[in-house]
Amino acid sequence: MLEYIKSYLGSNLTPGSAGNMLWAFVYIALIFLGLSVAVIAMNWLERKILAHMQVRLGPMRVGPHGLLQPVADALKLLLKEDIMPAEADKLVFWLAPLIVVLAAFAVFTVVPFGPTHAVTDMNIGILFMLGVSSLGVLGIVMAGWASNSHYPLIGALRSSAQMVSYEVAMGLAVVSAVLMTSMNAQGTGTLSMIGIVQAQQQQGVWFIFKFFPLGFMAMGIFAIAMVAETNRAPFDLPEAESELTAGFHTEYSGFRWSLFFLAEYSAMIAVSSIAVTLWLGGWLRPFPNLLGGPLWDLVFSLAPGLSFLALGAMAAFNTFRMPRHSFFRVQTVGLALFAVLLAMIGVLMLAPGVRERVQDIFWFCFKVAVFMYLYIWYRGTFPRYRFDQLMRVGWKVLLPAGLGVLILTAIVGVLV
Amino acid sequence: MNPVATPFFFYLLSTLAILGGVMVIVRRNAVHSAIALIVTLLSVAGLYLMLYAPFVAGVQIIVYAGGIMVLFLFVIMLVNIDRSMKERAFNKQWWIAIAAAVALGALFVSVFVKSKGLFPERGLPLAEESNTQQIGLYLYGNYMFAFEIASLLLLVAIIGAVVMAKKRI
Amino acid sequence: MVAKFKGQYGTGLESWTYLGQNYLIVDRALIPDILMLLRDGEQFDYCVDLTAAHYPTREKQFEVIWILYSFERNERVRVKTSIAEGDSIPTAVGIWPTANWLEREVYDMFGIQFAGHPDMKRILLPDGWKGHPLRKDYGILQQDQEWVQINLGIESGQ
Amino acid sequence: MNDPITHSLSHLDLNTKDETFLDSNELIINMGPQHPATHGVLRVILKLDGEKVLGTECVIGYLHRGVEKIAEHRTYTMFNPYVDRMDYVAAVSNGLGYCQAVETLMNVEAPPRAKYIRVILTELNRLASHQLWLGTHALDIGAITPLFYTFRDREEILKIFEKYCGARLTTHAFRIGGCLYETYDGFEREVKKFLTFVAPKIDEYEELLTTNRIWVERTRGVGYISAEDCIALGVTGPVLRASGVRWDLRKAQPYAAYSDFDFDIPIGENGDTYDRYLVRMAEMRQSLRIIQQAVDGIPEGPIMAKIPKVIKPPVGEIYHSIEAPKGELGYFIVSDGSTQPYRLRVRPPSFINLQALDQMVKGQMIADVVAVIGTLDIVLGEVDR
Repeated sequence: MLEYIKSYLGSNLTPGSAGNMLWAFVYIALIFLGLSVAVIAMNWLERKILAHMQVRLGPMRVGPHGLLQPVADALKLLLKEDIMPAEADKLVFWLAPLIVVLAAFAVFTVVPFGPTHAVTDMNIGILFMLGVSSLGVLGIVMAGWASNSHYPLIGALRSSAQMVSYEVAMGLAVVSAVLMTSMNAQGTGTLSMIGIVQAQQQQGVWFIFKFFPLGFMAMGIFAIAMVAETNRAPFDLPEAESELTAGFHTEYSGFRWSLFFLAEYSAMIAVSSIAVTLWLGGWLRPFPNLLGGPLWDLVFSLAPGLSFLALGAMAAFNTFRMPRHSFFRVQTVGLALFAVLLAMIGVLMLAPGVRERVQDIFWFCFKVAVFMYLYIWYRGTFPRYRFDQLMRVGWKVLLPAGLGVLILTAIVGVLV
Repeated sequence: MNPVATPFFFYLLSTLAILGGVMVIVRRNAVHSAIALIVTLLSVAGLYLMLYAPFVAGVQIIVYAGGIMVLFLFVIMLVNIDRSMKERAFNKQWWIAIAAAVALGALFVSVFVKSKGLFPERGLPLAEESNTQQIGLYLYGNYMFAFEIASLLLLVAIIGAVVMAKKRI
Repeated sequence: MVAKFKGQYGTGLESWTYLGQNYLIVDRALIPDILMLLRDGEQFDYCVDLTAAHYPTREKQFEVIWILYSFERNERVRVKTSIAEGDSIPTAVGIWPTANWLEREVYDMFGIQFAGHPDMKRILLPDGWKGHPLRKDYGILQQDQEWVQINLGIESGQ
Repeated sequence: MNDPITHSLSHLDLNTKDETFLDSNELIINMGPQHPATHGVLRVILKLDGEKVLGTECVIGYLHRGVEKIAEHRTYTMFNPYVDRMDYVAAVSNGLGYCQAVETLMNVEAPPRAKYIRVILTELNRLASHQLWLGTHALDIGAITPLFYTFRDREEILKIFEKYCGARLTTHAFRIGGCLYETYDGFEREVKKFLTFVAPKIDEYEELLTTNRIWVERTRGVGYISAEDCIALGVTGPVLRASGVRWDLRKAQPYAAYSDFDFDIPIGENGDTYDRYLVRMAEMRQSLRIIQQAVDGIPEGPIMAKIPKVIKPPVGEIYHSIEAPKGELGYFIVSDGSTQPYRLRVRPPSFINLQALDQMVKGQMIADVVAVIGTLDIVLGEVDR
C-alpha cells in the first residue's frame, strides 16, 4: 500500500495518466475543496469589491469585515425551507440543479494547475472542457421548464439560445489557439490542456502575444463569449432580475438554489481557466524571456509567499483599525487570527522546496483571479444587453470575427 | 496503457443506452423523452471512449448532447405539453413499428453471425496519441469531397429552415 | 370665441370667468360638438383633465368637467355640463385619447357611463366592487364588505 | 374573482393566432404587482410572442387610498399633509401645487421670500426625484452602480429637507399662504455647498451612462412616442419635452418666483428613451441654475401672507397646476364656502403618462417594457392616489 502511494510521488505525470487511482481521488478531493473555498471566497470578494465600487461597505457584520458572511449565507441556504412548486415536474425539477453542478464540476478534472497538478491529462482535454461545460445549459433549460411558470420558461429560452450561440464563437476562438500549438517541428498540435501550456513554454510565447494581434483578438472573442456562456453581466439575460425576477431559478430556493449559485461561480472559474490555459500560459510565470535566469526564477518563486504575507499584513493593518470597543473584541481577535493564518501560509510558501512546487498553482490561480475580478468589474459597470442585441453581437460580430481570426491564424501559421 | 475498457463498463454503458432509448419512446412527456435521449447519447459517447476514439466522444458530447439536445428542448418547451400528454403515445401503427424493429434486429443478428470472421477477436491496437490527427488527415485528405458535400447539405438545410420559419426575408 | 359659439348654438351655452379662469357651461346635448369644435377650431388640443362632481341636492346631480389647454394660445378653458343620475354622456376618447383612463376613473368614482367608450370598466377599484366612492352619499368609512370578505378572506378591511 | 391572469383582458384578443409557419404559442405574462421593475405595485399584463410584446394592459389601483374622498372630509389645512403621500418622491412639489391652488382660490399671494424658499426646495426636490428616477431606471436596464451614486447624492438633499422641516420624504414643507418655517441658520451656505458638490456628481452619472454603448443601444429608439401622440395622450413633463415640444409650465404660466429666474427648457428630438434620459439630465443642471439664482437673490421679509386662522375660501372653483418632476400636476378644487373642499380633484401626471405605456411598448421586446416603465418615471402612489 505504502509503495503504491509512494510510487506516484516524484512522477512527472498527472495521477490519471500515471494510472494511480488513489492519488487521482486525492486530487479530486483537493480540487473539490479548493473550488468550494474559491466559490465562497468569490462570493465574499464580489460583494465587497462591488460594494466598494458603489460607495458602500458591503457585508460588515458577520465576522470582521464580513469575512464569515458567506458561511452564514451557506448555513441559511442549507436550513431554508426547500420549496417545490405544486405544478412543477418533480423529477426534472430535482434533476436540473444536479446536472448544472455536475457539469460545472466535472470540467475541473482536466484543468492543469501545474505540469502535474491535474486530475488527469486527457488528449482531448479542451474538447472535453467545452463539451461538458456546454452540458450545463441542459440543466438550466430543464430548470426553466420544470418550474412550470412563465418567467423561468422565458429565462430558459433565453439561456438556451444565448449559450448555443456563443458556444460557436467560443469554439472558433479556441480552435485558433489550438492551431497555434502546432507551430512546432513536427507540425502537430494538441488538444491536451497540459500540452497546450507546454507548447507555449516551448515556443517561448504566451498565445495572447503570438501573431500579434491575432492571439489577442482570439482571446478577446473568447473573453466576451465566456461572459455570455456563464450568464453574467452584461449578458445576464437569463436571470435578468429587472425583467424576469430571477430567470430560470425563480422558483428555486434553499439548497437547490445554492447549487445553481455554486455552479454559476464554478463555471466562471472553469471558463476563466480555459482562457488562462489557452492564452495566458497557464501555470507559467510571467516574463520568462525578459527576466530569465536563476536569479529571476528565485525572485518569482517568492511571489506566492510574499503575496500571502501582504494579505496577512493587510489583515493585520485592518486589525489595528478596528474600533476599540468591547463590542468588537471578538471580531478584532478573529481578524488578528486570520492575519496570523495568512502570514503563516505565506511563510510556509517561502520555504525552499515548497515554493518551487506551489508557484505553478499560484500563478494559475492568480491569472484566474484576474478574470474573476474582470467579471465583477463588468457587473459594476455595464447595463444589460437586450435579447436581440445579444444575438446580434453573438452572430454578427463575434462569429465573423472568430472566423476571420481563425483563417488569418491558419494563413500566418502556414507562411511563417 | 492499462485497459480501461473492461467488460463491466461496456455492459453498463450499453444498458444505459438501451434503457434510455426505450424511455425515449415510452415516456409520454416529451421533455422526459429528451432527457432520456441525452442519457443515451452520453452513454454512446462513453462507448466511443472505450473504442479509443476520444475525439468522436468529445464531439458527440458537444454537438449532440450540448447543442442539438438543447435545441430539441428549446422547441419542446414551446409545445403545449399538456395536450400531447393527453394523446395516446402509441398510435395505430404500432404493429408496423414492431415488425420493422424485428426485421432490423434480425438483419443485425444475421450480419453478425454470417460475417463473424470479419471482426477481430481483440481490439485493434490503436495509437491513442495520434487519434485526433488521424481523423483530421482523413477528413481533410481522403474524404475531403464527401466532407465538403456534407457541409454544403447542412448549409442548404439552414437556408431552408430560415426560409420556412421567417415570414419575410 | 364664445360669441362665435353663441351665434352658432344659441342658448345651450354660457361662458363665465372666475379668478381669471374661463369656463363654459354647456348643455349636455351640445357636448360632442363643442368639444370637437374646441379641439379643431380653437386649438384646444390637449385635454388636461376630465373629472366630475356630485351635487345630490340638484336636479341634475352630476357635473362633468373637461379641462382643456391650448399650446398655441397658452390658455386653459373648462367645459362643464350637468347630467342626471343614470344618464350617459358621449365619450371623448375619439377626440382626445387621454380621456380613456380619465373617463374610466370618472365611471369608477361616480358611476357616470360614457357612451361609446371602448373599455368602460373600473380602473382604480377592483372589478366587482359595489358603489361609487366619490358620490356624496358614499360614506368615508364605507367599504364593500362583501367583496373584501370574498376576495381577501378577511372579515373587514378596517 | 375571475381567472387571475386573463381577467380584464378585454382588448387583448387572446384567440388570434400568429400566421407563421411554425405556429408559436402566445404567452400571457403577468408582470407585477410584485415585480422588481414595476416601481411599486403596478401590474402589467403582457401578451408576448416569444420576446416580442403584442399588447399590454395595466392593472392599477393597488395603492388606492381615496385621497380625493379624504379631501372632502378634511379642512384645507388638514388635507395638506395628504398630498405629500401621492408622489412621495416629490412631496415638496405636491405641497407647492396644493398650497398655490388654495391660495389662488382664496385670492391671496405668498410673500416673495416664501416664494423663493418654495422655489429652492421644489427644485431641490426635482433634483432628488430625477436622481431617484435615474438610479432605478439604470437599475432596470441592468446598470446597478448609478443607483448607489444617485442615492448618495440624494441623501444630501434629504438632509437639507430634514434640517428645514424635520422630515425627509413626506416633507409637508409649505403651508397655505407661504411657509411655516423660516430657513435655518446656514441654509443658504449649505445649499450653495450642495450645488458645488452635486454638479460634478451629475457629470459622474453621465460618465457612466451617456456614452456607454450598451446604454445607448438599450435606450436609443426604444419606447418612441411622437409629439402629436404625446399631446393626444396628455403626456406631459420630460416625456413631452423629449419629443420636441418646448413646453414647461414654469415658463408657460410662471408661478411662484419662476419668472425671476433665467433658465432653459431642455428638449429632445427623437422622443425615445435616450432623449428622455438626456432631457432629465439637462433638467437636473437647469434646476441647479435656478437654485443658484434663487439662493443668491433670496429677499428678506415675511414668509407668511395674511390669511385667516380658519381657511374658508369663497364659493367657487379653481384649477391650478404646476410643473412637477413628472409632468403637469394640477389641482381642481370646488369650494362651497365651508372649511372643507367640496370636491378636490388631483390631475396626476404619472397616471396620465402611464396611459402611453401600451403605445410605447407595442412591437418591442420584454426588456423594453422595463425600460419604458422606468423612463415614464411613474410613482404608483400618484397613479393610484
